[in-house]
Amino acid sequence: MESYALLFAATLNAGTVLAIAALGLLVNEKAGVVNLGAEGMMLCAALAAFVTVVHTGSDVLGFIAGIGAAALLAAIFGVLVIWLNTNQYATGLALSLFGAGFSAFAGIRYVQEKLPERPQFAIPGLADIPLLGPALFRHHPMVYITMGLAIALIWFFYRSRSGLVLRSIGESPESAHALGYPVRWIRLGAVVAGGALCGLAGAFLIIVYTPLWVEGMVAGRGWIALALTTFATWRPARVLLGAYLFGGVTMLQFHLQGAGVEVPSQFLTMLPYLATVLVLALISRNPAWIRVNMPASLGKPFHPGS
Amino acid sequence: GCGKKEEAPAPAPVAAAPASEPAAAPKPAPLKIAFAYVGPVGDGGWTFAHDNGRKAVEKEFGDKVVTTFVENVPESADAERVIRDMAANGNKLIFGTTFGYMEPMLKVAGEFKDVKFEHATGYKTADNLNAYDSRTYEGAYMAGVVAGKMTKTNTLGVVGSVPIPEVVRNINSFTLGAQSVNPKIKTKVVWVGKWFDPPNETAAATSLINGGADILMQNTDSSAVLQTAEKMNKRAFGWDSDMTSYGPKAHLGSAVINWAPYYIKTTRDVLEGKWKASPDKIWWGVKEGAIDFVSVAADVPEDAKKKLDEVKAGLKDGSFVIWKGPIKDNAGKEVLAKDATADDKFLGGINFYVQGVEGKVPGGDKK
Amino acid sequence: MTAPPRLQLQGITKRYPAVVANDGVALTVLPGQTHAVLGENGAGKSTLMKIIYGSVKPDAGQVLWNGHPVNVRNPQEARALGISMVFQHFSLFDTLTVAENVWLGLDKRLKLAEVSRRIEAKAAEYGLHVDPSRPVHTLSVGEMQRVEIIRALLTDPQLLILDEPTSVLTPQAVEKLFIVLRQLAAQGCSILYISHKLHEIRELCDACTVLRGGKVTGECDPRNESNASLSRLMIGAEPPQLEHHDRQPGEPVLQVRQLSLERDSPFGVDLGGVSFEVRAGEVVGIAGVSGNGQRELLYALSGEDTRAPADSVRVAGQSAGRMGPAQRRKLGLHFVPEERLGRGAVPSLGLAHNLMLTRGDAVGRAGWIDVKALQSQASQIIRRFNVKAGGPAAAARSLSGGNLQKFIVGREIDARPKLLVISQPTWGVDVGAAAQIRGEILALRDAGCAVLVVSEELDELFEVSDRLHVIAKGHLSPSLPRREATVEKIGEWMSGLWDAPASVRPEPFDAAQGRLVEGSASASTGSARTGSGGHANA
Amino acid sequence: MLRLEARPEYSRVWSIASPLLALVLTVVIGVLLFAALGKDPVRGLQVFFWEPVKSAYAIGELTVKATPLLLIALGLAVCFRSNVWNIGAEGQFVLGAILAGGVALMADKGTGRWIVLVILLAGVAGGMLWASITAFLRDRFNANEILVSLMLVYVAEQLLFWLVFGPWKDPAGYNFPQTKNFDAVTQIPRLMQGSRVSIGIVIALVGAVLLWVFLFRTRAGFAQQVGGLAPAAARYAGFSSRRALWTALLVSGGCAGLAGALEVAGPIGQLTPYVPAGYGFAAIIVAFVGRLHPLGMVFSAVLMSMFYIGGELAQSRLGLPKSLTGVFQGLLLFTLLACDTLIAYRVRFTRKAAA
Ligand SMILES: Nc1ncnc2c1ncn2[C@@H]1O[C@H](COP(=O)(O)OP(=O)(O)OP(=O)(O)O)[C@@H](O)[C@H]1O
Ligand SMILES: Nc1ncnc2c1ncn2[C@@H]1O[C@H](COP(=O)(O)OP(=O)(O)OP(=O)(O)O)[C@@H](O)[C@H]1O
Ligand SMILES: [Mg+2]
Ligand SMILES: [Mg+2]
Repeated sequence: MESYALLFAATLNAGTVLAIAALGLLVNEKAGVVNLGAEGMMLCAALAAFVTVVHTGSDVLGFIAGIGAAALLAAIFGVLVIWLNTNQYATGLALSLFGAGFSAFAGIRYVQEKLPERPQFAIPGLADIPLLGPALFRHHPMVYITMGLAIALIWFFYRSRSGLVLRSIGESPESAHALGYPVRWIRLGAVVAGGALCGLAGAFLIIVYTPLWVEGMVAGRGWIALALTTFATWRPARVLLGAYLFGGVTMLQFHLQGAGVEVPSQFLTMLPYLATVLVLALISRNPAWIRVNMPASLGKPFHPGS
Repeated sequence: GCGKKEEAPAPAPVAAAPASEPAAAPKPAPLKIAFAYVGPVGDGGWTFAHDNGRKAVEKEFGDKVVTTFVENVPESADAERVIRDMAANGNKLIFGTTFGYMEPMLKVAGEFKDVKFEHATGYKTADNLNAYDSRTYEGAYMAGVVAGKMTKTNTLGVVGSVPIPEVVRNINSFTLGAQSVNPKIKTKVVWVGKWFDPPNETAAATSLINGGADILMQNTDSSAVLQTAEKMNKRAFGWDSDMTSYGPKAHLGSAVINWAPYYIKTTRDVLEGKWKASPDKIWWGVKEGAIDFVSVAADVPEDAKKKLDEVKAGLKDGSFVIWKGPIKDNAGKEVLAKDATADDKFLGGINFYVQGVEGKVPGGDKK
Repeated sequence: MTAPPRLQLQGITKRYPAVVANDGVALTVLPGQTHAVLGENGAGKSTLMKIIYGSVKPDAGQVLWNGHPVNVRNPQEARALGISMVFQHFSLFDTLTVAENVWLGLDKRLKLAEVSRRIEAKAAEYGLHVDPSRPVHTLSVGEMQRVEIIRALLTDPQLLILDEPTSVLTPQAVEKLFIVLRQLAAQGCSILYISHKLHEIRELCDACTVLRGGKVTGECDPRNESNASLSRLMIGAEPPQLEHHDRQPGEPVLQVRQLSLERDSPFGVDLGGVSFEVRAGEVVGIAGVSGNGQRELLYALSGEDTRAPADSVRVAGQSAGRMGPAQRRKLGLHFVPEERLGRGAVPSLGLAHNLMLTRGDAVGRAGWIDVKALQSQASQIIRRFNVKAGGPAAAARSLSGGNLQKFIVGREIDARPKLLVISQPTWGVDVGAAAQIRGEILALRDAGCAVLVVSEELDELFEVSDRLHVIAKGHLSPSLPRREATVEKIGEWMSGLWDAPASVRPEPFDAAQGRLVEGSASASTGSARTGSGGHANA
Repeated sequence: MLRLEARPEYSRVWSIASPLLALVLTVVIGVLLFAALGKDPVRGLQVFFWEPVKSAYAIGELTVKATPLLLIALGLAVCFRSNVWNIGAEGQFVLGAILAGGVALMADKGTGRWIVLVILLAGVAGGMLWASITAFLRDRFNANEILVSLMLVYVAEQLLFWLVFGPWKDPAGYNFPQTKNFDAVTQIPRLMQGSRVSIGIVIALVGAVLLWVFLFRTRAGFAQQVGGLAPAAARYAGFSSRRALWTALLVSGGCAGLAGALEVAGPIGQLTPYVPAGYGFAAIIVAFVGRLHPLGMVFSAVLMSMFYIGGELAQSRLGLPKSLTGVFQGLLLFTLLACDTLIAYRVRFTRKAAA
């Protein structure tokens, strides 16, 4: 029983990285921009966060550095796709290649570095409840902040006027432009915000989850976060749920191995990826469903006649 | 952070040494030695340990040698080019430090008869190609002794990288070591499929702890498992190098490899013209000073420390043998009869779990 | 006159790389005036309006607002001054509700609920009923336009700009719109009105400025002009009169029987039992407000939708329901879609390559392309149909809408079809080019081809068709000879009222307010927005 | 102020000049980087641009590296031109290698040279098989091909691992994760003695020519691309989008699979866990830098190989880290995309617009 509570806790932890990044990508996709560079941004952010914590000892500064690094990359991406109208897919790929290469290059010196002692977290009182305590109340604050973020985004997208403007731009940038909204600047803002959240995810990964820098340490999580927005049909609550689900599948495969299940480990390792493909296929099946939820201008360039 | 790259041991300018000295006495040109590494020198594990060996060679022989290395050489078709380039550039002694370079080195060795090739962890050899390795399982056994004494749940966990015989052997030896002091030991194993994948190593370690393991060992190239144990208030070991500082509270001791003795001996042999081909793998352990177990935690009880010292001494003088029958695999089949000792061939092909280890080796022997 | 003019433009100039869109334009609009701006395609009308509304910045010139010089930097500022605009292409958001759409056009910090209340109040004031909570994609085109107008009115404008507002409306809806506009003008609101429909301008406006090539070429009071004289002002000539020879139709070439199709997109319309036929040597027109099933019908005819039973569409005597476009083309069916750029032509490819979409003449055995033959074929079409283009290699997107339309129509006519299906032949095309295209359609008919024209412009249908059908909510009316068709009758039919009074469709009349409700079937805004050919940059 | 102004027509000059400008910019940034790292920039450039071509052997190695890149990129160009975003060529490469390896393992002393042909065909089949999963899911379930193809890369790798750790493990190999060495008869014929260059490069170059003909001289090629340029126009013309989807994925899968076969039966000579070496991803850059044109891709494949080999040499000659390669490759793609803007737009310097 205890072990399931812990599995659940581990799931929350593993899912949080994905959730933060996917919620970020959701913000820029709602504005109509696909950023395939998530993986690269997360890598650079993780490195920046790591370096900062190593030198300053402050986790907070580390988070800020991670956010800043990814936001900067996202801004470059944004300028390219929004003002120079470069292909969003190709530019995103370039970003992910560059981010992987650059972080590996710049991070060499830090491969054997370690972070100062990691603090433990527990919500006083609640953490000691049997089963529920270890499952729910002994997490890094960021785990709870992420849940709050999802709720905040629901409010933002569906209750606030700024969120409405953002969605309208993803729906029809031409119309929004005609109404006088600075479409390109808002898109840039969304892209940078999305990048910042990817950066936060990268920083969380290295500050909380695996306090170690090695090249390529994000290991495909950026791509999975991208998949999550699609299979959550661009709904924040579903993104959160999907992230935990995916985190759960990842943890489950180790759990099964540890429990001595006699399936070749390679097949268990495939599991999360196969699960993604499967869910993706099932979700995408209904084009009407996708159409109603998907930002209509997703991935398409917008060039206002000036 | 790019400006600080100087620290990476840049090879001395190749031409500088001989040319700058106006040949007063006819001094022999330095021996050029090249290392091909599979990972980055800063991995803090496998490649880091090899690079320490390289530095020891430089220190020992000074300007009589020039060493260079290429890191991150993929174990693919690229390895052949890199190694050939090394040979073509006048290196007379070339170390390849991962199993995957075996075939490429074999090919290149055939083309450069005057160059000596040294290949770590493989099994194929040639007239100018030796295979060498370290008995890492001796370190694993010693870690097991400590683990067996320290565990409260009698459940140990191992995060495995890639299920090759070496790693399986280490898992078994770790378990045997633990069982030598605590017969109730069970070992759980989780594979991450890579040598170097800290986030997944973390996940694997977490799931082992969640599954009840209170002491972890890893046969991967990073310190992620130790750090996870530290975070979750469990105990673990360092591997390949002394990892005390990665998890001061969790750390129980480190099973370390020291390649320096072998690298220095080989270099000396080449310098003195005494290098010989060896048809069998050259396999160094505690006895030769290649393997050690260090930085034992203060709270490890005295009897365990004593036992550790006995094992070490026994391995040194050959009076103690780890793989000695009777040993059964975890299906109950006797693999080593009573009092039989395993030879290197047996050890090189281990592909089963001993009794006490749960599960089945991925791609293991069919029953 | 004591009050200063509401709006005065002086020397407005706007240059684009290829053209001077506005060249020293002067324009004066008085309070309460309904002022028309007239001109052929590309004359610079929309550009001028966008300059007034602040969404395009002029290179030179001055704007005086109620006598004071102003610098309108963006639409928000324009709305703050009291200028509102309804665009040529709707600026609505399909998946958002009416209230949200309106909210986006208001600058004040209102709550959404308050916006809904105000929408209902405004709607009642002008008789423009819409439900604020409905998503826009479920509205008919007429309703969408109401949303646009309400959005504009909620800013309490002193100047309302309408760019081609009627091209998508039924005649009755146009009448309703005019009532609203007159009411506004009576309250002192100035209106700038753009349309290619001359009779509308004469009916509604009390002043008119004519643009040609970006310059003002004339001003007049349209109430004192005729269609012909306005046309002369605009293009320097009267459009040639179409000659209609009577001709006995031949064998049926297209037979559609009980064609029923479910919508394939959530914003589409179901087709219900559509039956009609087109004979050799006749032009059949299909009228209707966009979004009533035209799109679905045309897809089923062109072969882009092959879900229909094979027998429900017969071309030249063969069951073609399951055939793709290429197979149908082999039977002699050629099709001109309403979207020129992106469907009728690939924007980034040259005209010559665009030939290969529907023509295989330059394709040799084994699919080998004869580049030379392709070029010369394109040159021929360009010459024959008077297309203004840089040559056969000019990219399709570099042509103006009208010229591209001529090229595409030319491409299909040049193939000597047995059956030509043509959708919105002159949508947004100016008077001269429109006359040429209509002339070609009649010539084709006279040569014995069967022609089906789907259009929203009744004038056009009356001009070219021998018989007419009306499509509403996915159902097709009986056929009506042109001589018996009147605007009133067709307009009524457009609401689905062609059956006996005890119709199965009870809702068309909203008794409470005594006005028409357009076909409630959801209209595809997609087609409404890209409908006019889609601008190069859309 | 800088302002972009749309050109009425795409600039032909810039479509050729833009890649060159991008290369120059990358080199300039490279020089700055070398200088910042305290390395002699001239030496740095030499290592990247001269050493890889200074001898026949070096050119041979460059060719060995460029062959799979070019082959995969050719296939990807068909995809990208059709607006099908296959970024899982790596997985298709692996499957090609697996099937080819499976055939090669069956060869023994008595086998004839014909086995090479079967190996290559098996590679093509493997790549197609893997790509067809993506095609099927996209076709039937509308599943996003970017994500599906990418996820399948990880699955393909695990499949390979399972085979070499399990059923296909060399029985005499001390349980190491690799198959036995393929019999000599399976070796892809080499072009000349003393170099590793095989007929693979000939196949790739012929492929480039065929691709050019297909894209620019056949109606099928035209139809294939219209779907990418204007999907509605393709539908209108009656060019089947499903056919274009399948063609694109099968062609690119086949090319990647062929590259996998050439690689395992060529320079590697056995199946190991290290067969996936990232060619599938690098080829994406090759395709874009070569702007999806067969000739352009020949150049960019060579350029990309220079970066790879230069990266290795920079380590042994200059003590620079290998990840420099990734930095340069990413930079090149970035600058190229930015420079491509000049094809469609003109840059104007304007004073702040008069009020
Ligand atoms: N945003 C733009 N950028 C560049 N060129 C443009 C743009 N908009 C229009 N053009 C050019 O303007 C010319 C004529 O376009 P114009 O707007 O007159 O066509 P149109 O008849 O209004 O078309 P439609 O009514 O179908 O929208 C074409 O050469 C077109 O390429
Ligand atoms: N953004 C733009 N970039 C380049 N040229 C443009 C742009 N917008 C308009 N033009 C050009 O300016 C000219 C005037 O266009 P405008 O849209 O004002 O014409 P219009 O009179 O509204 O035509 P229509 O009757 O077709 O609506 C056209 O020739 C068009 O090519
Ligand atoms: Mg206009
Ligand atoms: Mg127009």
